[in-house]
Amino acid sequence: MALDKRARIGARIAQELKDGDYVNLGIGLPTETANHIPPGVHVIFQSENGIMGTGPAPAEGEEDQDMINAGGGFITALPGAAFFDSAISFGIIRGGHLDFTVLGALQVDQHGNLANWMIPGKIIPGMGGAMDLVTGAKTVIVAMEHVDKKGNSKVLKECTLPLTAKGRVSLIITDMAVMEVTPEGLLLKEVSEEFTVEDVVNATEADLIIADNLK
Amino acid sequence: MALDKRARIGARIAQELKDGDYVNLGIGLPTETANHIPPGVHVIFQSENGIMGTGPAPAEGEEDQDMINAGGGFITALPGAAFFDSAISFGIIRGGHLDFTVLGALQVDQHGNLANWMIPGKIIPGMGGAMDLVTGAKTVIVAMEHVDKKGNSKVLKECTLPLTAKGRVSLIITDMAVMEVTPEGLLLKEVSEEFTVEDVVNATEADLIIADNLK
Amino acid sequence: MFKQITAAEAAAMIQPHSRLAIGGFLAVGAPEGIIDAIVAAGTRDLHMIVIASDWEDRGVGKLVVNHQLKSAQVSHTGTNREIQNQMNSGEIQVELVPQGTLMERCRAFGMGLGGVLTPTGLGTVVEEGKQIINLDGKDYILEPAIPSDFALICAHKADKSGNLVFRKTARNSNPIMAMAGKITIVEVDEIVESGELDPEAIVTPGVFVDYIVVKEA
Amino acid sequence: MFKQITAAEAAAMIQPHSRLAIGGFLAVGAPEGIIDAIVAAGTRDLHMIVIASDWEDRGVGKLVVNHQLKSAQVSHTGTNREIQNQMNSGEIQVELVPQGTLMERCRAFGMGLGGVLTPTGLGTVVEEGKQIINLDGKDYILEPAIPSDFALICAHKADKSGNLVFRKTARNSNPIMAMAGKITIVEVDEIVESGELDPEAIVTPGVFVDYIVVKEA
Repeated sequence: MALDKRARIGARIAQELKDGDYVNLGIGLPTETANHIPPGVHVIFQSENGIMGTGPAPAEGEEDQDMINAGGGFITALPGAAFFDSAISFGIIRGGHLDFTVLGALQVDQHGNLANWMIPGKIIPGMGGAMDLVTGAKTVIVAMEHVDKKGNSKVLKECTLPLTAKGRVSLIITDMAVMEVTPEGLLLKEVSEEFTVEDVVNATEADLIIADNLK
Repeated sequence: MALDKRARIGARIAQELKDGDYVNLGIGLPTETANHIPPGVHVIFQSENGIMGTGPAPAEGEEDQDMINAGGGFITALPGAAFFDSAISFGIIRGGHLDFTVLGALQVDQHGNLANWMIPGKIIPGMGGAMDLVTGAKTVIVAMEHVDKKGNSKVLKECTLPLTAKGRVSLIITDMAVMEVTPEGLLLKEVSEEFTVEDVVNATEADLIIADNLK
Repeated sequence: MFKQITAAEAAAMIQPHSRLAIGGFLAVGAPEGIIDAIVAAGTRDLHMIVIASDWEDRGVGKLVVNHQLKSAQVSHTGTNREIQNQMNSGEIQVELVPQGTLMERCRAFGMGLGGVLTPTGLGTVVEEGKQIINLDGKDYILEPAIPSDFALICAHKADKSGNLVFRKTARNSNPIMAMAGKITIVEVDEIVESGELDPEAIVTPGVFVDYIVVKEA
Repeated sequence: MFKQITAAEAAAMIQPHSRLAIGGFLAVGAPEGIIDAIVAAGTRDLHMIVIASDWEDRGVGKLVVNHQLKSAQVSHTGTNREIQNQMNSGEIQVELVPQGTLMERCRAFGMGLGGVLTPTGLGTVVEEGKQIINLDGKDYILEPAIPSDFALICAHKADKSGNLVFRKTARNSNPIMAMAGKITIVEVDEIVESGELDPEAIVTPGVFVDYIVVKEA
């Protein structure tokens, strides 16, 4: 994905976060969020291997071999950070103490189902912490490209890949649109500048309800 | 119970403990054990509220209000002591990481059943940590007077009071005798100096197997 | 992130029928200031989840003496004659829970688990009315998570990120109860700057903490 | 109380079909010295319980590459192509376990619990073949404790009482796995005198530790 697209998605996710929120960002695109937190908003980031209060990546040569995030990247700790074991870390997640998790997706559907951990017969990397994150976080945001490399919609009526969790996604933020999972169905709330509503509808296999106050 | 009787029971229990053992002593008579650990034997005592490595009671005026054992008495900590929360403390207990627990009893029976936490209609103080201790410790020793205040045997064929745990007692040490719970029944192994085997048998409702090498 | 409030403000959040998971053991590590404020507020029909019912004049025993409890889940009541009287008269409904089981049931709620399987209590009155699960030939009691509306705990110090450290055996159930409430209120001796507590020595991370009351001198 | 041994002595205790609960995450906090010794010993048909299968040349990945594993319970294999190959060829049987569930199942074994009830995995392949328990209208998967013969973990320092402290995110699963083995073997940077570690900052009490290997410089 082009850098500006990634940045735009990250910036849009960041708008959802409030001062004091506890947030876990998945590997890849979701990490872009951290670069766009508005001034004055203090958000605390968890890495599920066992830290609350991660800081930016260390300068080259400053890496500490014992300081990594859940993606294996080197991190730093901010003042007020705490280390804990992975059971407590997942207790934070599963117990609903985390305000947001932002995760990538292979597929997401209009019922809030998410598939992001395996493609049968191709690659089975394992679910890692994703199932717990999607099951437990107060709000689950999916960040992804709207269509796959072949141009097929990743926003579906029903996921066809093995699920990560059922009915837990609240918000889907893609390069094309922002969609909210509601009891009535998938609500198209925002369309990116370079696309029309029609573009989004055509690129989306799921049924979309167009919001009255569409932006 | 007379002081010398208490001391004798405590000293006999202490003989069971090996260097490096982790031990939890119940309230009352079992605490006598700590006064009789042989020289050269280093035993580590737990208090289940959340410390491993308790030391002797503090001198008067040296009490720390935040340093108590499970009986509410003031304690000290030895070098190498560790504090932990009560969930970990009971994980140590339930998970079989404790070598010995020594507990008092209202009744114990020849199947290794123990009743030590309530008398229906009279007093219901609650089981506290006793059920976990008896269920989880590798070896459960009961320390008590052989008969109750009315002279009735506390060593029974079957406990009549509500149980603390089923079939978990290994060794019963009283002012009169030492008895081991074996698959064949209750084995009388030692008789105190001032009593005869007949005295013990008469004072015991349970069936006793007299050990070949009775002391 | 937590908000700093007074003990009276903490007590004012608590309503009749609130379920309170309270830290401390035999009044050591009990949030005495918050308990006193609840006594002062006089809120009744409360449910209490705590290891022991403490003494008549210390710890949660004061809530008992002031007749503010309708029910309780505790493992030990032996140090408080008043709760024994109220149990006998039927004023308070008490579920006696083995101490280790109580810790796991509270922890389970805080950690989003439905419950745990434990051997503790098998063959005793504790198993009555409960589901017994056999796994690989071994029986376990299914012990469900204990939900609570408020966790009321006591810590030694907090930092401005809400991280907590405890002091000696006053730690006891406090880190567990800290996770076990929908809303967690902590009474501390003092609040220090973020970064002043060793991040390796923090026992309860601030994410579990909603409100902090600084103990009055 | 623990006994100090060498990595080779640790490896020699491990037999074919031993079940190993191994600490570390993506090779950070992995007991590399003990792993190397197991590679050198060449013991096969092992069962591995670990968060992630690490890299081909770091952490538990080395056991995979050396074809020493018959089966594994892991949450993530994506960083190790060799385990993917062995999964596809049927050489290794892998149960994929959600990371939080894996931690609770290992902890349960160490704490004498038969298992836990978790919502994680409901409606996914994880629930297949498992008992679903409904409590108060909510479904949970019954996840049994995972037994292990040996816990192999890595800590920063031990004291002579076996108490352990960890370093930063190298803590990860180590304190959990420390409780999860019938026999726990710890690799540490150094052993200090009892009393040198702050008793409030000890993460794993020595009661869980059976053997200690001091990391070779």
